[in-house]
Amino acid sequence: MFSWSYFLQQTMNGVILGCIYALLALGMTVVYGILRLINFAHGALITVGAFFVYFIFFRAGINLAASLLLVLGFGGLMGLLLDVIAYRKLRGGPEVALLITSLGFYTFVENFMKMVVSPQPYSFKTPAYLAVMYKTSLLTFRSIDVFIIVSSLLIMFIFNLFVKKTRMGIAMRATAENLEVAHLMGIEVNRVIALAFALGSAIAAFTGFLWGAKYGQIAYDMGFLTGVKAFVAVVVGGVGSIPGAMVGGFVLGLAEILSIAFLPTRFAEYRDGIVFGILILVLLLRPSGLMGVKEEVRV
Amino acid sequence: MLKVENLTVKYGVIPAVMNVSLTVGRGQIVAILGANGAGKTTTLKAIMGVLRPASGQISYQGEDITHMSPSNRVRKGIALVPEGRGIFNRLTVEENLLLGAYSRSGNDVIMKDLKEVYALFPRLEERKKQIAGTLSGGEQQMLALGRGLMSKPQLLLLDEPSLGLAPLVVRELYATISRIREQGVTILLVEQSAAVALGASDYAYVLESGSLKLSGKPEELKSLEDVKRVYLGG
Amino acid sequence: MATILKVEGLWKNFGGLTAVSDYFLELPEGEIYGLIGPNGAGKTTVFNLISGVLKPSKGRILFQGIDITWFRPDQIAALGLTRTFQNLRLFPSLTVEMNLRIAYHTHARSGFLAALLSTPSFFREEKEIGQKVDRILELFEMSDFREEIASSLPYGWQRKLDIARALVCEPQVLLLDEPSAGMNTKEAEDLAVLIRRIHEEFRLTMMVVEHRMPFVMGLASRIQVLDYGSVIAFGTPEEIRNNQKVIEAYLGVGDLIA
Amino acid sequence: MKQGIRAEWYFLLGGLLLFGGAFLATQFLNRYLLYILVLMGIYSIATVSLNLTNGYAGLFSLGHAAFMAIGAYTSTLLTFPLALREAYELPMLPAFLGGPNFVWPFFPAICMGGVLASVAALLIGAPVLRLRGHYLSVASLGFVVIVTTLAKTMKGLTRGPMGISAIPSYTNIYWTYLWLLITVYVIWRIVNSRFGRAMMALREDETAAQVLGVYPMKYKLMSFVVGAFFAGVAGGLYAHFTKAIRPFEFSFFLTFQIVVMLILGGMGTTAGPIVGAVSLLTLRYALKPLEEHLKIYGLIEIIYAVLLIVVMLFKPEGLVGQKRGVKKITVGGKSSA
Amino acid sequence: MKKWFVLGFVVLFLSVAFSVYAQEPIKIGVVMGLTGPWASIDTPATNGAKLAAEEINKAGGVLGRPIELKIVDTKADEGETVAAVIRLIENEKVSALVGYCDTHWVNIAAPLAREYGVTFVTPGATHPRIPERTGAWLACFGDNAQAAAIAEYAVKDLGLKKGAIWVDTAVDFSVAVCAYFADALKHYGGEVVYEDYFETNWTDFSSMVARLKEYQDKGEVDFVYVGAIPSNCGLIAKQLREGGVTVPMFGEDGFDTPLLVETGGEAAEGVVFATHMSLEDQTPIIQNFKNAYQAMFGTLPENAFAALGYDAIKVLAKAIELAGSDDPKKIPEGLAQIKGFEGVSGTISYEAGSQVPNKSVAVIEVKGGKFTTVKQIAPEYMPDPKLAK
Repeated sequence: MFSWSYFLQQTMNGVILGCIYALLALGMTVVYGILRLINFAHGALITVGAFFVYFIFFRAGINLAASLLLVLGFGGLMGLLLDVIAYRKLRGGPEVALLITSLGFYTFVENFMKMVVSPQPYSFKTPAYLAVMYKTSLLTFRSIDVFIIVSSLLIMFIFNLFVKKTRMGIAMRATAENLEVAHLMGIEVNRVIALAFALGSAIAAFTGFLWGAKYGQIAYDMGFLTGVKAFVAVVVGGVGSIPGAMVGGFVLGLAEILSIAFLPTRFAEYRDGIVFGILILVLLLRPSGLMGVKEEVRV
Repeated sequence: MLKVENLTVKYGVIPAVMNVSLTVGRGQIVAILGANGAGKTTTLKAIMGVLRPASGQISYQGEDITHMSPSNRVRKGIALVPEGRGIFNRLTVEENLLLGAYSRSGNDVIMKDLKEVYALFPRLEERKKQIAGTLSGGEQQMLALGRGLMSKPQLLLLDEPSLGLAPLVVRELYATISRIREQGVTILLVEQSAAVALGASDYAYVLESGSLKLSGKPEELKSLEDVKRVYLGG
Repeated sequence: MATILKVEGLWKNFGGLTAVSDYFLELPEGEIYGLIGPNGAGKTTVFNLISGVLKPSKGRILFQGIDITWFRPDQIAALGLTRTFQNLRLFPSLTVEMNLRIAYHTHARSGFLAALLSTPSFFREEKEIGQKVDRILELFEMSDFREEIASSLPYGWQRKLDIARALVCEPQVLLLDEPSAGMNTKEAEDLAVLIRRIHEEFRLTMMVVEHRMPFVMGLASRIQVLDYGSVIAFGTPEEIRNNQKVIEAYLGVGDLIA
Repeated sequence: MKQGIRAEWYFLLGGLLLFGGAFLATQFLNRYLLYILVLMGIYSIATVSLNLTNGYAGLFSLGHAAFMAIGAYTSTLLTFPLALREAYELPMLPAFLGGPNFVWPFFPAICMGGVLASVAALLIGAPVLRLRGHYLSVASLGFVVIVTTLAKTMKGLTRGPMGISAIPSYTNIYWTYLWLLITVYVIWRIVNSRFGRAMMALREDETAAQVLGVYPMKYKLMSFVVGAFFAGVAGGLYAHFTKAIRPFEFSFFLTFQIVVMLILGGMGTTAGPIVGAVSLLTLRYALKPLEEHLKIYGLIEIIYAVLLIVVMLFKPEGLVGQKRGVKKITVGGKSSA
Repeated sequence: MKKWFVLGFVVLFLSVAFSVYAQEPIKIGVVMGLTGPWASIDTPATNGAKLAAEEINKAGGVLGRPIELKIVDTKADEGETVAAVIRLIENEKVSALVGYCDTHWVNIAAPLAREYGVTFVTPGATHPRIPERTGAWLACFGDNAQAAAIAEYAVKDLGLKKGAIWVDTAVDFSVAVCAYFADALKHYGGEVVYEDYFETNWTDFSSMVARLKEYQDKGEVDFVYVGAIPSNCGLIAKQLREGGVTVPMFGEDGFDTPLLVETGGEAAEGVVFATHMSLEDQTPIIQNFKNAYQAMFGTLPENAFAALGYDAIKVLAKAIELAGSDDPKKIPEGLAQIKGFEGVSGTISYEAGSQVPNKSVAVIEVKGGKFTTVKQIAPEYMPDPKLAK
């Protein structure tokens, strides 16, 4: 009933959406692993990143490669600021305060963007060499699609390498597992946490660019639902687990696209319902997530 | 090397350690003995700077370190092998070891030290890619020791190294501890198992309910009668 | 005397680690038993298993002849067995009185509607609970602390509150996990007196985990010694004090190194 | 602690005063101010009921919007005028609910909305309440999305995403504050009985509560179900107030708004939730003219967010909350005094 | 004596001068979603309204009194909408309300206004059942008209018969216009191949695009009709073309937004949609409007909704004049008398009993990034308003 090309095309669509979720989940899972914080402000970084590229690349005319480097740096700086301004002071307070603060940050950024940029969506032109169309008998795609997949995999690869091989990366994982002992080892825990925020935020800001370039329109409120879904990906994959975040991202992306593709059209309305249905199912059947380590309950 | 004077540490309002003074000379193995809850671990944590003393002074190599941060103490050459080992279960053996050297720089030196640790604990080298959580209790203790050594400490603090280990493993462990001392590392260890610790140490302090009860050379304490009284009442 | 609590062949494994192996117990009604052993010997795990907080890998626990091995902690509490905790588990942000009132839970009978409508029977029951709480507060000389927030109490009082709370529960068997931890010698001695008094007044059966030897030896009629998860000695305090195995477990084997 | 009969009389007196106040309000205030008062009442009901689950029982649920949706749709379907049912393609009531020529009066319809919300809470609670901490929060948030999705897709009952308008406007200041009074009373009674004590015990220390005989699931469910009932009531009142409902209204944002009100006011306190709801709504409507005057749309939310962050930074226990012993993440030598 | 004369003159002068301004202004409430998904049509409509009010006041006001607009942003929020309507009527004592370019919000606001007996005029909400359900007056055509116009154009002018329909299920307006379109298409002998559904908050349409492409490659579909609101139409156009869909794309007045070309870019080329009027028309009334708008807001009118907002105020002013009073009860009488009113968005007449004006539909095609009128259609077939929910 469905042709091969249809199946392939839809799978590719799912993978691309999955890449975006996975990139966001990466930053969220590291922060959650250390601080137990569902960082809603992470979603805001997508918006901020997208508009940042919009202004420096499209308006100020800085070249793309430089723009992308700048957006990474800018995102990282934002993450760092968030941590230093508020989160650091709240560490040690009630967890709820941290959560609500991150929600407050999200609300602030969204409305600030609304005020400064405009409540209207902005169109985001894909740079010409990323908009080249390729049509084959099996697949129709653009260079941006390839760019998203390649850059996402590259970022994930580098991130993994960082976390596995570098001193800081190992320290980050150690801090996530046992903050007190990490401190004993002479690890400056605050610095590690700040770095986790900075890295995650840099990736989120970059994802904002990918989002804009792929879909062509950015808006002040684009980050919220995406951010929440990214956290769902984190939970589905298993909190604190980096491979889990990626797997969770791809599972969600594919589930969203393929459910629309292969269910009768009227099921399109179930799109978000399916995402959260998967979440609840995973939580009930495998509370530690697909790739997660079982959390010990101490008595 | 290390001098603790009138140390008092409180958890909230509860004093866990009261007016404890002790000294550790360079190159010595010094033991702190005592039953459960005597305040041994608290004393070590205060020396490491993880707990802040309510009063008292800690000096190390003649320098007052009472208010120094743990990471700076690590840099100064103090390392703590925590009770229950504090292994990062999800990291590999080698990653755990490298974290011990976190506050040091110079890749070559660190790699050299890594080789030395492997020489000391050949079993760890065999398992360097293994996830630390899957090691046996004895191996984990080795790893914790090795990790402590990776910071190139001059003073190594060991918290109940023999806890939960079979007697044979304990013997092996203490042999290693002696070898570490031979390499010029000063050791302050906390043990409940008095005989074991006395057999290996140059000097011992006995704590009871947060205060110092006895101290002396192992020979002097060896009769164990006083120690026994502290432990089992009498 | 009838055995009120009986444990047979109890095992508990955590992953590859055996925390408790072949533990047994026959606790006669009205007695106080002590449970001692070096750090990490598995004493708290035994309490966790008996009180239902953990489930055993193998074995059987009988309370008043009922097999409670697979009961939930609240079911076990309802049958009349409760415990205190080594690391103090008060309800920290509630008042002393609230801490105690909560503990009456298993005996309260009034229904949801009665509570909503504040019926006379509900009112009467609340009053009863109040009286019960008063009595316990008096016994523990804590009446002045009634309105204090639990976590703001001095530590020694928090310890006492923990025991008081367990008593409001009106258990037949009470497990005390290191009741004197963190107290100074004087406080501990007072506590021992108090526990003895409770023991007589409420005709309680008790089991005490302790590291403070004089405390437990003065209190318990029989003592079990645990090492590496199994019972290595059992007897009167005097027997235990001179048992070579116990001395070795605590002090180590003399010739191991030297 | 006030206990028993005397406190009840105070309650009655307070109620009478409240109704006297409501009467005066209808006499002397214009409809816009009345509107704001009613809205404060509805949000207070929602916040007070969330307080039972999140504040007293310590379950950080984010599912409140879902229960409000269930209450809103249920009561709307029961009270929707017969004459308009066909125009809006909504079904007549089946025989067991009164038959095709019957429309429910307001009060029972609202109750029914609450009851169905409770039933939903019972069904979803059994599995979800097993989860701990943030997992519970995220799963209950998922429940909100699923209820919204169902409201979108069960078009025969809900008209789908288009929502239902022309709902009769039964909600007025009297109904609202009567329900607020009932809510506060019931939750106050629960909190001061063994049921509430058990919930608080679970919040403070689940294991300790358990060895004292409290069966966690029962009391967690109870707090969830009672909370859901009044959330359903709040939803029903809301529907008969704005007179139009859509699935999207009952989404993340509503849940977060109520949670923010609760936390800002102070969880686990009697006055906190009402203070939170009233102060945030006051802020919103007081700033509205300023926002319009300056033509900076979004200004309210920005002030709102800044306020939230400032309160969390300097008084994380909320405006009327008291500091509690909470588990802390300690960084660097802080655990010792 | 002279002193008194001068003083008397001054008093006289002042009283004359103030007679215009000292008069109580006629207050008109404007409720709009200036933030949120409808902002890109509601904002121009609000601006249009402001311009109309300014022009009226410069020309001496209505009945010798100035018009004062009370504008409230209701943020696409139901509670805010109700609050705003109550506040405007109760506190501000407005004589009439103007608001929204989307049906859902009118459905909430207008019945409330009706309770107070205050007239509600919507510039751009096009559901033809609005008067029946809410008592509001439309300044624009009904959805059945614009849907029929496109169906007629597709089948008769272009010979395209097999259509796919994309419905935004989250918006009443889209559901309605798509239902009318399906009916009209069948009437003209076309065929609805399949319907696909999405929601306003989607950004990723790739799976729907792939499905349409599959149909297209099998030759089963000639065109697609998309019922998108402004924030989505450019996005959909772009993703359709980039996903390899080449069949013609049709839309409704939600496409009449700069976002279509801005976001759609080249993909928007050739998109055909129905709207109220074309700003490209060279008629003096449109050109004057454009100039005045630019002078006031520094930018050309963004879309037809600017003209509709402008017309709504002008029609209302005219009605107040005809009624001879700003008494809210009298305004409907004035509105009912409006015949052949020359608005920027076309000629407005309320036929006997109808509150939906009979206006022609502009069919617009995007050519070279510009909106170009291809045809003005007065549809010969009108789908029954009752067809839509």
